[in-house]
Amino acid sequence: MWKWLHPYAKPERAFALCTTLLPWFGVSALLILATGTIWGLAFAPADYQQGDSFRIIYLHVPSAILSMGTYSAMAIAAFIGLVWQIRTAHMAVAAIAPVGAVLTFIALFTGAAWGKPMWGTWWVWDARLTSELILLFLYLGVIALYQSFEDKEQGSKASGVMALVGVVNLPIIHYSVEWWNTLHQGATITKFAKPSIDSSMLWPLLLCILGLALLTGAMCLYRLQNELLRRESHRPWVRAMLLEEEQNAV
Amino acid sequence: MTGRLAGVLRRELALAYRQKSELMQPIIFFVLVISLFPLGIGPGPQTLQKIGPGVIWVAALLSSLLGMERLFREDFNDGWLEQMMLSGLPLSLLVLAKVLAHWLTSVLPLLLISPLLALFLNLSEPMFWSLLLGLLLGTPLLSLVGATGVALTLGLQRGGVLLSLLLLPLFVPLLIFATSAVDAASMQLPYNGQLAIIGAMFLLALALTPMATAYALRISQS
Amino acid sequence: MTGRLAGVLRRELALAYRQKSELMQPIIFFVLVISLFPLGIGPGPQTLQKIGPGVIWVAALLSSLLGMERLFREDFNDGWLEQMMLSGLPLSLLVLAKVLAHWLTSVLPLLLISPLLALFLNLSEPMFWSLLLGLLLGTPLLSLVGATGVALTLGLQRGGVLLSLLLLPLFVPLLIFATSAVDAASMQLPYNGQLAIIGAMFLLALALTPMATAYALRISQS
Amino acid sequence: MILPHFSLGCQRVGLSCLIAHNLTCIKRDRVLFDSLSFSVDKAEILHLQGPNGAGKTSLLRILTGLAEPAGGDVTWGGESVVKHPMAFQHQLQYFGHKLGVNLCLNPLENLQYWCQIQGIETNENLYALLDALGLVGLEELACRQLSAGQQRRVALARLWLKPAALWVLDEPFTALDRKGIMLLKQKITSHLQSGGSVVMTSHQQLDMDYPVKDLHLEYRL
Amino acid sequence: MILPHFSLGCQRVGLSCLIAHNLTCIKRDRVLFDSLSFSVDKAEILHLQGPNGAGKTSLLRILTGLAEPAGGDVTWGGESVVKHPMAFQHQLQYFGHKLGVNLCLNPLENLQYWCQIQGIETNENLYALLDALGLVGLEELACRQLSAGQQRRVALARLWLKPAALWVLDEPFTALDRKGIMLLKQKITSHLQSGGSVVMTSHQQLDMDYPVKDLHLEYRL
Ligand code: HEM
Ligand SMILES: Nc1ncnc2c1ncn2[C@@H]1O[C@H](COP(=O)(O)OP(=O)(O)OP(=O)(O)O)[C@@H](O)[C@H]1O
Ligand SMILES: Nc1ncnc2c1ncn2[C@@H]1O[C@H](COP(=O)(O)OP(=O)(O)OP(=O)(O)O)[C@@H](O)[C@H]1O
Ligand SMILES: [Mg+2]
Ligand SMILES: [Mg+2]
Repeated sequence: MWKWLHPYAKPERAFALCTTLLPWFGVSALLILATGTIWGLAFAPADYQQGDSFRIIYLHVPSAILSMGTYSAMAIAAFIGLVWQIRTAHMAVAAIAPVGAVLTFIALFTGAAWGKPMWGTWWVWDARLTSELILLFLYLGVIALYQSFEDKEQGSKASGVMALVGVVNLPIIHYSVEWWNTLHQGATITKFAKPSIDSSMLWPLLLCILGLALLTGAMCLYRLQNELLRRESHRPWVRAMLLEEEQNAV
Repeated sequence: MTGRLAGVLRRELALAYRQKSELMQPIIFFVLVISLFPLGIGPGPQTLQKIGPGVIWVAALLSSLLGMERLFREDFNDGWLEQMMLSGLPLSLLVLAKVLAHWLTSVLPLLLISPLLALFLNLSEPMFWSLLLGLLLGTPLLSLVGATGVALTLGLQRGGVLLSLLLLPLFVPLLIFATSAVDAASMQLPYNGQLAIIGAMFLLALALTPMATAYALRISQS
Repeated sequence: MTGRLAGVLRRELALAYRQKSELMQPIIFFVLVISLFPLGIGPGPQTLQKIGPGVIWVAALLSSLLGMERLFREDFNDGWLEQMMLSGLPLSLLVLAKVLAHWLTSVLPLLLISPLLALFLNLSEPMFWSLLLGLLLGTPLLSLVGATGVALTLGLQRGGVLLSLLLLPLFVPLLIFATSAVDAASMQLPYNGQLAIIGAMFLLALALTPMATAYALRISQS
Repeated sequence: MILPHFSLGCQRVGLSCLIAHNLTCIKRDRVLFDSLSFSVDKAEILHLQGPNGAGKTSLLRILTGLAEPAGGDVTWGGESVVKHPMAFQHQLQYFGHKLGVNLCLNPLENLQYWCQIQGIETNENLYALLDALGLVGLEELACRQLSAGQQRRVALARLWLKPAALWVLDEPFTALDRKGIMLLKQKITSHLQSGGSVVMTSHQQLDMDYPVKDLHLEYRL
Repeated sequence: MILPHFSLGCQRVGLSCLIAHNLTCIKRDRVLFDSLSFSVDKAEILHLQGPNGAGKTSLLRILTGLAEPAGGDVTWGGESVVKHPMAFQHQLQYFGHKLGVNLCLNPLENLQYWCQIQGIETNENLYALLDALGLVGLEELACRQLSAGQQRRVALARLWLKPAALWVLDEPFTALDRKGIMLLKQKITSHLQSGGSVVMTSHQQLDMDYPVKDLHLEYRL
């Protein structure tokens, strides 16, 4: 497998890979997301307790789950970058972090908006909520560290280390509902045994999760491309490519 | 090799002794923060007891931030760090020695005055013991993780706020478990579980952060 | 002359904010410090309101201390201090400009976002106002006195310990009056008295500390 | 110590004449020098020499008023530099062991802020100056990222910016390459020719086409 | 850049031979040097020259393994200095722009702790060494209170303490008086004569009675 992956560590190959993958990710993300949201918002039955306000679940849960998933992806990229000294992986860290921060922010925001009708308050300092907030700060820390360095090479290595160290927070977020008695819902769909959610609500939710995952992937790929171009701007392959584009335009 | 590492330790201790004034700062902050709350909340022993452990922990977290910057900054500026990196010793071991020195000189004093503070905050005896044990296991973790953060921001000079942005989120899990241990103790429940988790985090940090710190230090040199 | 002093100020501001992203940092910092307390103490909104002013004070104290070291240390090490002392401007005015810059960069951002924090911590409106006024008068005092301390530690090896010990009794009354003002406000009582005392301390410091700091800086040079 | 046989007073105690009178410097029970008297007149250069630790830097700092002598005093235009520092400092340019260059700021900012607190107008000429000093293209790089010699060039640029009558330079040639040294020597010569005075130290021989007064300090135990 | 025409390999890739192979250094899109190859054999001295900012310090840091080159590699005795740092570092003595002397500690302590982490036995000879370096009576003064040259002497004392085969010296003569420079030159010569190698930079001419290899770096924009 490593033999097969290794060529993609080269920036120009990585760029080419991004270019091929991007449309697939983008199109399928849009399709699946559209299906999921329309199904969820328009056709799924209203909750017997919560009425229609539960429909925010189709935004909240995917973004919350993906905020963590994205962090894991970022940490994995950081790990690869540190251990195998792959520059592209370092760049991936810098590319992924802002996407993850936005997802986390959406999760927080939708959660707060949902909390108002459900718990009667926007915010409580309970473990799940706080740890999700901390996740946002971890993302912000990674971004701030990266931006503080003038030397981006140095900056992306440093932020990679930071991303790895922050991984401890992930299990805390996930298990917070079990370790402390909180207001927040316990595991509903991420239980392996039998999801405690009706399948008519579950399917659109799963679609939304998948769709948002693909969309996240697409955004990360897009940002990675930009990062590659910016960081490699003095390398011949970028120059050649830009030249080619110019000629095409003419 | 241990002899050589002991050299690092001795040097740090000698330096700390020279720069007493700078060491005082975290301690004063610690005392100030802790005395602030009884003043702010009023002397109700019930509330004080409730918030006491949390306050001590938060104060310990924050005051450890104060001295943290100094961990590598001076060595970086005067070139001692370069000499350490070329000493033929594994850098992560050197980092460990420095962290140990930092803990001994700027955290241990906090622990030493904590009985006094516990008294101040009306902590019951089991609460105090659980607090102290938590601090004993948890503060080295702070120093270890803090060292990584400092090393990461070393190339920047504008440590201060950025450093606390990086570190505070990392300290949160520790805070959660440590205070929940004291909570358990206050209800006469066993708190081995929480301590075990803190211990596990400490061991994990002990195994991993010296390497991360060493790596970050290398980055700062290029 | 004001133009030249403004130069000092501008330089400090430029140094503090090399990048736009740094403007966000105090906010994040404050939110982090504040979220530590509910985590450590437990989320009861009642307690939160009670400890709220204390929390905000702790955050302000911490952030003013975090930058304090750098107030003169960096300038001393890189020789900028010498250049300032030979600039043909009165040193105590230069000191004032530096302290002002320090206050503007590390304390003011916290004050600006404090309405948000008051919301977070469930403070009532009168409490918020008394807190804000207390901070407005009290934090410059911290910066002024802190500057003297830092200047003393530049030259004297031992001066610092002494000063830290002096600072403690100075800060404690400040905190007592400030929190008691908030207390009074929470009970709808007038709190001019406490504010007046803080204000008097501030004026005294304003009159005396710049000279003391300038003197300490001169000592550090010889 | 070889006491130089200058006439103690200048021709006339003019507006720009530095006189050191019976200076003594004691550091920790060690007398570095005592009853040292000399004067530096308009268009004169004094080259302070002596082994490491002889007290050259200490003497220069006393001359600028940064440090106080254990005995004796320093006057500029007849007035004590300690008691009337403002007028003196307007005429003074001090370049010490420490550069006074902030490593986080770029060369341009460093010079701009320095000019601002000195009350000097700066316009577009800063770019031209930095270019002349061989810092083309580095104007907006943080000084931390400059080489040792480049950092010193940034600090030396101040000599071009402030029209001061007295220059006090402590080993100004350190870390400069040959071209840099030449440039600086030319600047010093032209400063002298236009009536300025210079007091400087350097461990190297000061081959200048200008008469140089020497003052040797000995290392006393 | 004037590429020196050394034979790329040493006579035999001996235990003490430093080889730089195709080194490239890029700082912020600026190529300081590329495909630079040279070798320094036993008893050889390489004098790196070039204007301020040419990349001398950057090159030296790459040679010691402190910084990583953008391309190429450095080997010592046939092994990469980055991949096998321990053996190399035991043979290395680096003296850079930063002294590695703590200003709060005194000379004696500074050297003692340095020796301890290098694993060198120190006995009473430290006093004698400091005396030889002209620091008599200053052994127990905080380094902050030493003069510029004296501080550098403290750092240079390390050359006398560690028996290393390769010396990498970045402008070691800075701030030294003439006696100090002579002392250091003698030490370098005797190090070379006993089979050591030296890579050094200096803006001054290196008048030594020992054959010196020169390497010129140019300043590239
Ligand atoms: C600001 C407030 C909130 C935050 C920060 C938040 C955060 C999160 C996070 C991080 C997850 C993912 C957990 C995981 O995958 O392990 C999650 C899942 C979930 N949240 Fe929230 N949440 C908030 C408010 C709410 C509210 C008000 C409700 C509804 C009562 C809610 C219902 C859910 C549900 C049903 C899940 C899926 C649980 C699972 O299957 O694991 N959340 N939330
Ligand atoms: N605070 C102090 N306490 C004790 N001794 C001091 C102090 N400051 C300086 N000295 C001593 O004074 C002497 C003179 O120092 P100074 O820096 O003036 O020397 P210098 O002639 O400039 O030497 P160099 O050529 O190395 O720059 C030194 O021997 C130093 O040890
Ligand atoms: N982090 C960095 N970012 C951008 N440029 C850098 C960085 N570090 C160094 N440089 C540039 O690299 C060049 C080489 O620096 P270096 O310190 O190696 O020069 P040097 O030959 O040692 O000069 P000197 O004789 O002044 O000591 C300088 O022009 C400097 O501006
Ligand atoms: Mg000197
Ligand atoms: Mg150099």
